[in-house]
Amino acid sequence: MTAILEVTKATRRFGGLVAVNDVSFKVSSTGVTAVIGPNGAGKTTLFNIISGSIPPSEGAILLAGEDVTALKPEAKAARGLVRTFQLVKLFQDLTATENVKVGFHLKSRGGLLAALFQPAWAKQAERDAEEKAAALLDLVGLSKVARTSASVLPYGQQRLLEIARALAAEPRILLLDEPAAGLNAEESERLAKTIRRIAADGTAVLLIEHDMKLVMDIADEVVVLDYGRKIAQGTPEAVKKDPAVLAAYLG
Amino acid sequence: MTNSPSTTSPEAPGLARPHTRHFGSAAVWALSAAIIGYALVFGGYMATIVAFALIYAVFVSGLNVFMGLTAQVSFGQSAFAAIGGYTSAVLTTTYEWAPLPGMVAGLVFALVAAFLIGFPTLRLKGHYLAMATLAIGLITYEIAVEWESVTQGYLGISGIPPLGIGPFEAVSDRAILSVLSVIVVILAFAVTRIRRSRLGRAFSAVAGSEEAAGALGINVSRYKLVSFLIAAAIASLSGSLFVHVVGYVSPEVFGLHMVILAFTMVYIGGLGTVAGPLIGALIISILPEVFRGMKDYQDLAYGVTMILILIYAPKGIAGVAGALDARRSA
Amino acid sequence: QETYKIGISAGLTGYAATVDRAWSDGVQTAVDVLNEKGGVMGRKLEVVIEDNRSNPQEAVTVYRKMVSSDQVNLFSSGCVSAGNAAAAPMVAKSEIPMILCSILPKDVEWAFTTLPPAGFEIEKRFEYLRDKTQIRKVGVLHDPTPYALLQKDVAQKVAAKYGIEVVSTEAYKQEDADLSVQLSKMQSAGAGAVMKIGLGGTTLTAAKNLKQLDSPMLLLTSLEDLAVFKPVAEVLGDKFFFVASPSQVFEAYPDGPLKTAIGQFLDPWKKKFGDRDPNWASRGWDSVMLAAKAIETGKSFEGQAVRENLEKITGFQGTTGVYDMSPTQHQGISSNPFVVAQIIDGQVRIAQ
Amino acid sequence: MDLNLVLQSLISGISIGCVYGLIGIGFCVIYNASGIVNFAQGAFVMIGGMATYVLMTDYNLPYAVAAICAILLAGIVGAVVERLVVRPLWDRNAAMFVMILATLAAQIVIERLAYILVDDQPKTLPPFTDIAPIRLGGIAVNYQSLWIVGCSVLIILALNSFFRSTRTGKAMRAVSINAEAAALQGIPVSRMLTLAFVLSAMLGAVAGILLTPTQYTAFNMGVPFAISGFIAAIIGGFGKPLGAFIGGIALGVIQSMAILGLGAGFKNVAALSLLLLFLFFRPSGLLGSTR
Amino acid sequence: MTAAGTLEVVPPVLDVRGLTARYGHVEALKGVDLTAGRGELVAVLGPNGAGKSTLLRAIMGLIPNQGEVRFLDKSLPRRDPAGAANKGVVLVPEGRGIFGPMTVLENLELGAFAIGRDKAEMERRLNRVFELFPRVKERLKQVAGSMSGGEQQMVAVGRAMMSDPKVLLLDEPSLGLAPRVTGEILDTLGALSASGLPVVLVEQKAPLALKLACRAYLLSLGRIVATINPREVKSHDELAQYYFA
Ligand SMILES: Nc1ncnc2c1ncn2[C@@H]1O[C@H](COP(=O)(O)OP(=O)(O)OP(=O)(O)O)[C@@H](O)[C@H]1O
Ligand SMILES: Nc1ncnc2c1ncn2[C@@H]1O[C@H](COP(=O)(O)OP(=O)(O)OP(=O)(O)O)[C@@H](O)[C@H]1O
Ligand SMILES: [Mg+2]
Ligand SMILES: [Mg+2]
Repeated sequence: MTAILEVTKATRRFGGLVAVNDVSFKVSSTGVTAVIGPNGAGKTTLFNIISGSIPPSEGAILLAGEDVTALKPEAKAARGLVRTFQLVKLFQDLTATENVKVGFHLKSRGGLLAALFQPAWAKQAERDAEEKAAALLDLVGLSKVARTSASVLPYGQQRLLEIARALAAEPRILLLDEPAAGLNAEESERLAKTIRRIAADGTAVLLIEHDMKLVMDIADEVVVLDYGRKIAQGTPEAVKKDPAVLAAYLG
Repeated sequence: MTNSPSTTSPEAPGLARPHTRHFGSAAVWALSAAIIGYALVFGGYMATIVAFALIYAVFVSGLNVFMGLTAQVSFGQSAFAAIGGYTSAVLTTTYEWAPLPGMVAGLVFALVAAFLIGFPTLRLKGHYLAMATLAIGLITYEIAVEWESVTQGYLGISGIPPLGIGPFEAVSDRAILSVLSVIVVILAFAVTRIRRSRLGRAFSAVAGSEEAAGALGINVSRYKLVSFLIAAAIASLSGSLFVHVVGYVSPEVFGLHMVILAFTMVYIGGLGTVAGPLIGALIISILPEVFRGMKDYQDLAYGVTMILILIYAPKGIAGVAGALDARRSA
Repeated sequence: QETYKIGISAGLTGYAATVDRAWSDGVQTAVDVLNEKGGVMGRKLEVVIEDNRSNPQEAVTVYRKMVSSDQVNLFSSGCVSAGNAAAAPMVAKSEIPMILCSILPKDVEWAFTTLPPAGFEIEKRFEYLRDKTQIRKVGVLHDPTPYALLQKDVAQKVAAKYGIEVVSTEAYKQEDADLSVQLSKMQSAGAGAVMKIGLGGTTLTAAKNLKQLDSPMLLLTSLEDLAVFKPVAEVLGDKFFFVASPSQVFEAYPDGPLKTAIGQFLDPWKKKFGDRDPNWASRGWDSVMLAAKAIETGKSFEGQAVRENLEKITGFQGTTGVYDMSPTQHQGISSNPFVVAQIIDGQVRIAQ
Repeated sequence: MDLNLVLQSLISGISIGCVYGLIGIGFCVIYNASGIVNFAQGAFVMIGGMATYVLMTDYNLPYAVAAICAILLAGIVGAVVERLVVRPLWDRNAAMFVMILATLAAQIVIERLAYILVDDQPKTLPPFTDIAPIRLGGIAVNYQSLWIVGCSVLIILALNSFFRSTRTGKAMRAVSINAEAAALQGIPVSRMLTLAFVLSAMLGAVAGILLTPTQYTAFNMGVPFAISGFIAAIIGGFGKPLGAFIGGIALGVIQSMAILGLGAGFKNVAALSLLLLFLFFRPSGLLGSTR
Repeated sequence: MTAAGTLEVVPPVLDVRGLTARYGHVEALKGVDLTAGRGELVAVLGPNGAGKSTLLRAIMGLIPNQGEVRFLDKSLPRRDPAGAANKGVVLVPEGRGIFGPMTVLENLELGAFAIGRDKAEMERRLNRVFELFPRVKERLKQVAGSMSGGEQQMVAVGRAMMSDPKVLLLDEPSLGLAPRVTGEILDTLGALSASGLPVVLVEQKAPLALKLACRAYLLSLGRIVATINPREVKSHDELAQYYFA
């Protein structure tokens, strides 16, 4: 397996609390990797470290072999690592389509002059963005609300929109923090399909999820955290039977 | 700002629906045009008021880019207006430059200053950003007062030549109003284009959530700076326009008064809308004249009216018009 | 017949409010008196007042309003120097004479001022210190207004003539809440008296601060409304002196043409405003009388004619002194009418 | 430089700084209860001094009684501002800056009313303790400053324990953080808002009464004080009463040292530049949390 | 509870009649009827955007609405969330509504705002929450906003329990909770309702909710499209039928 992302000995302390404790693992450049664990196990903190929102106390993050530990989120995004948030962070005043178009930022060009004089290439890029945004919204099933302002979308659709927006950045690895939270069974099944398709299209996916059905369905590899430590890693089947995991999480 | 109750408000003024009819917005533009037209035809002191209003509209357009599109606060834009205004004034009087190169020089100074100031300042958020920019505005004011050898302090600089290129000079009311109107329209056009561009979306992203913007690869501090520079450049332009139109400059022109007035205009007009700065500037400039006859009660009436407008049109006049359009199309 | 309109751009609000309100009331009083006598050359006068908020931009607006909407014939404007300067070119273009209470705008031959030269208030105070006290070192405390800056420069220049040394020059701003550091500095430089130049409540702050510092320094302030001085006197008692214009110490002033001129003004003024301070108002009165004189000499209401005849006025006895104008001299007062006064037991006295 | 002069200036700086701090605290109270920055705060300061003066001179009330009445009056005005200006906007979910602008407009209205009802002449009050200042070697310490410092310390202690440990205080903080969630806990949001305005208006009035004897009051003195108070509150880390107080003293001392070292012209430039530098290094104020 | 197959009638504590709410010009709730009586746990199910959250918000009076909400046979005022809360109608909102900058303990104390200064009662209620969520007890001094997502959800539910509600409304309380904790919370809710407290539960995890509920309302496009007796629902597919009917 070639690793797109490698986390080595990541540790993060908050005061006396060690939220992430000496965690190491690799994420394959294809397929879906899931991080699971009880509440407060350190999953989101781990995501924050990987994406650059907070620096680790110790340890390193390698992205495609390059040490990116100290880089800011935007720099990591530019290298192909894009995330979503546990509590959705949409651009409330923009429509669904416009939210997705923001996602194309890295893949397009143009500053003040392009905005003011709108040369042909800029207009063309704008049309392309429009088309691609429509396609992405279609992928996550939000075509109907394309022109609705994000702030009035119900919670579940907001989550989907956030995924579509992240995809627009054409990431090499996509980090999803509890994408199925707030979705009902139907919807999360549809989400599972979408994620599989994303993975099949060649984007590595790293996701946090409490919905075990979803995890079992789509994950190729599962990392289990508890009290900040990695207590298990393996295929879903293996992890499901791991006594430590059963004790700590699945109960 | 953090705990703003508005973060839960659903409607985005005007932004959300590109494919709707714009009766409300058209009405706003028509009203503005009517006011300017009246001043053009009848002249008189209405021309002076509308001229000032248009200069303010220029200033507020800049503020609107920074505050409306990018959702940052600056109480210090008067600093850049002052830099533009004083550069124009000093270069055209003491050094006898022509107005246009003076203006360009002012613009360059303002941009350099905005760059140096913006770099450290824009890291701040919320009230701290408001405070820091307020400090910048006040410091600039104090410098204008104290640096007498250049600015002549409160005495001010007079005898500044009118706007002009070569033999053409904007001296008459009509010429001045026409030049200013053209500038305001160009700016409105530019803001429309920016808003619908990649740049404008980056601004909106910064406005919506800096964290999410960063996660999508948008360099938040860079775009804040770009927005700040655009606003500073426009502010500087408005400062230069002021001194050439009036022929005089003194520190009070660029005091806290200017900032408060501009804030009022941008909110009464409609934050983040294209027509907002113009209609806001016109209304806030004309309002005191409506109450002029009330003498001692003028300010009282003005204050009360402002409170009423804010209460009944909290998203500003252009904002309300935009919302009406949205409702009609639904 | 149409009235002759006198426009006033006054800072009815803002920092110049006290002065400009009094000035406007003085103008109005003069106009009322003249109208009672049938006006000037049979033509009634009318006053148009607009508030410029002590702000130059606002001043331009109201000047413009009075020029184009009210079609004012002459301006008799208050003490907001910046506002007058900003509007002067436009007013001159409309060929309307201006008689002001502020520093003259640069290069404007249409403007005249009732303001005495900056040195007068300074010289009186130096004179007093030299003649009546042992104090030979003073501190100068001034605000940043143009007229205060002029006075400060004069003080530094002429002090030696009076055998006095300015040991410390400090600035303040109108909205300052505390002047005690400036005052401490002066005291520690050895000053025996503070010469304060500038208007407004800060005089009261300075007095309070002196008392809080338990300072032995005298306070000598520039010309100002008596209403401000009364509480100051309550704080500092006989350590407080001020420059007074003749109208403020009318009773104590020696008889002569000046006293007569003031009397003509004070009668109607007192009838209307009682004990209110007459100082700035008397200058407003002068401005109207100067205009009337110019009109009558030239027998013309034309702007150009009035302007030319204003330039010809000499030996005109006003309430603040004698005005001698000329084409090169638009600041007419040439002899120093001021006295140094005190308030003892609530009564204004010429200082002994 | 003369050591006495430095000490004397330091004392001046501290006592005027306490006043800034006290006004800054007023900002904090409303902010802590609603997230609003109330720019009418200066008007309450003016009302404090002005109403005391009017009640003393025109109605011959004793000093203390007049002062208490003035504080109550300010409280009433605070409630009126909240009801008529802030509440309608609050109910309409207006943006923060719209409310700030509305409080500015309220400031204009109150200022003009004071002008119409009283006049524009500066007025002053006698010191609380009208005896010669204490002399410590070459420097003088006046009693009014002691009053100011003493009252400020008391108010801060009281406020801190109010917001930390009382039920109402905590409820107010909750309202400012998330008004909707606060309502869901049964906290009467609108009463908390009114209370906050009344409280901070009264604090403003106290500041006005304490400071007027050291200088003067006039209908338009509110705005400069409000600005200084706002700066103090920011230095302190917005919403922290103790921080605002320390911030006020810092501002006062910096200003007086600037006058001493650089001259009065640079007083504000120095103070504001230092403020900027400070913000660059501590972007959320003295007592604010650094993240 | 009696035999399956009949929708048992218990005198309602909360009785919602013809509740209608709109956002601007969009009608999000169109005349909804719902009741919850002593000892009943009723579930509200429905796809995204059905109006579930809107329903709970309208009951509390957080948004403008028409219709009637009767509580213990009296009408609740239509725009007074704090009043409703003080009467004992308590909502755990979507998105939790934690007071982020305040400590966990302060958050809990504010939940019991109505009891005033009664220290002993406060202790008692705190202990009950600690039993439910031991994790919360460990973190009393932590700033609530820095807690993990699931921990915050625990604080939110705990805070609601602090007020000793007479009717408890929950908007997706299991959101973001680990499966074990979800199970625990839902068990707790079951126990609470069994002890007499009426509970209205909005939940996406329909099977879990149906296990506990005595009645389930199916909401779609702002209307109740079906009222289900959980014991009659045999399979997941059957439920899906209701969903997309
Ligand atoms: N800024 C912070 N200060 C103090 N403690 C923190 C901070 N951020 C997180 N923690 C603590 O670190 C631990 C790990 O939190 P994290 O958000 O990573 O959990 P999680 O695994 O994502 O849990 P969940 O599934 O509930 O979202 C938690 O106990 C949390 O309270
Ligand atoms: N503030 C708002 N302004 C306008 N429309 C809104 C607003 N909030 C919700 N809506 C609309 O009302 C409808 C119902 O939304 P609601 O949030 O009640 O759904 P829900 O059933 O709770 O969905 P979810 O399961 O995703 O939470 C949706 O169509 C939504 O778009
Ligand atoms: Mg998490
Ligand atoms: Mg919902």
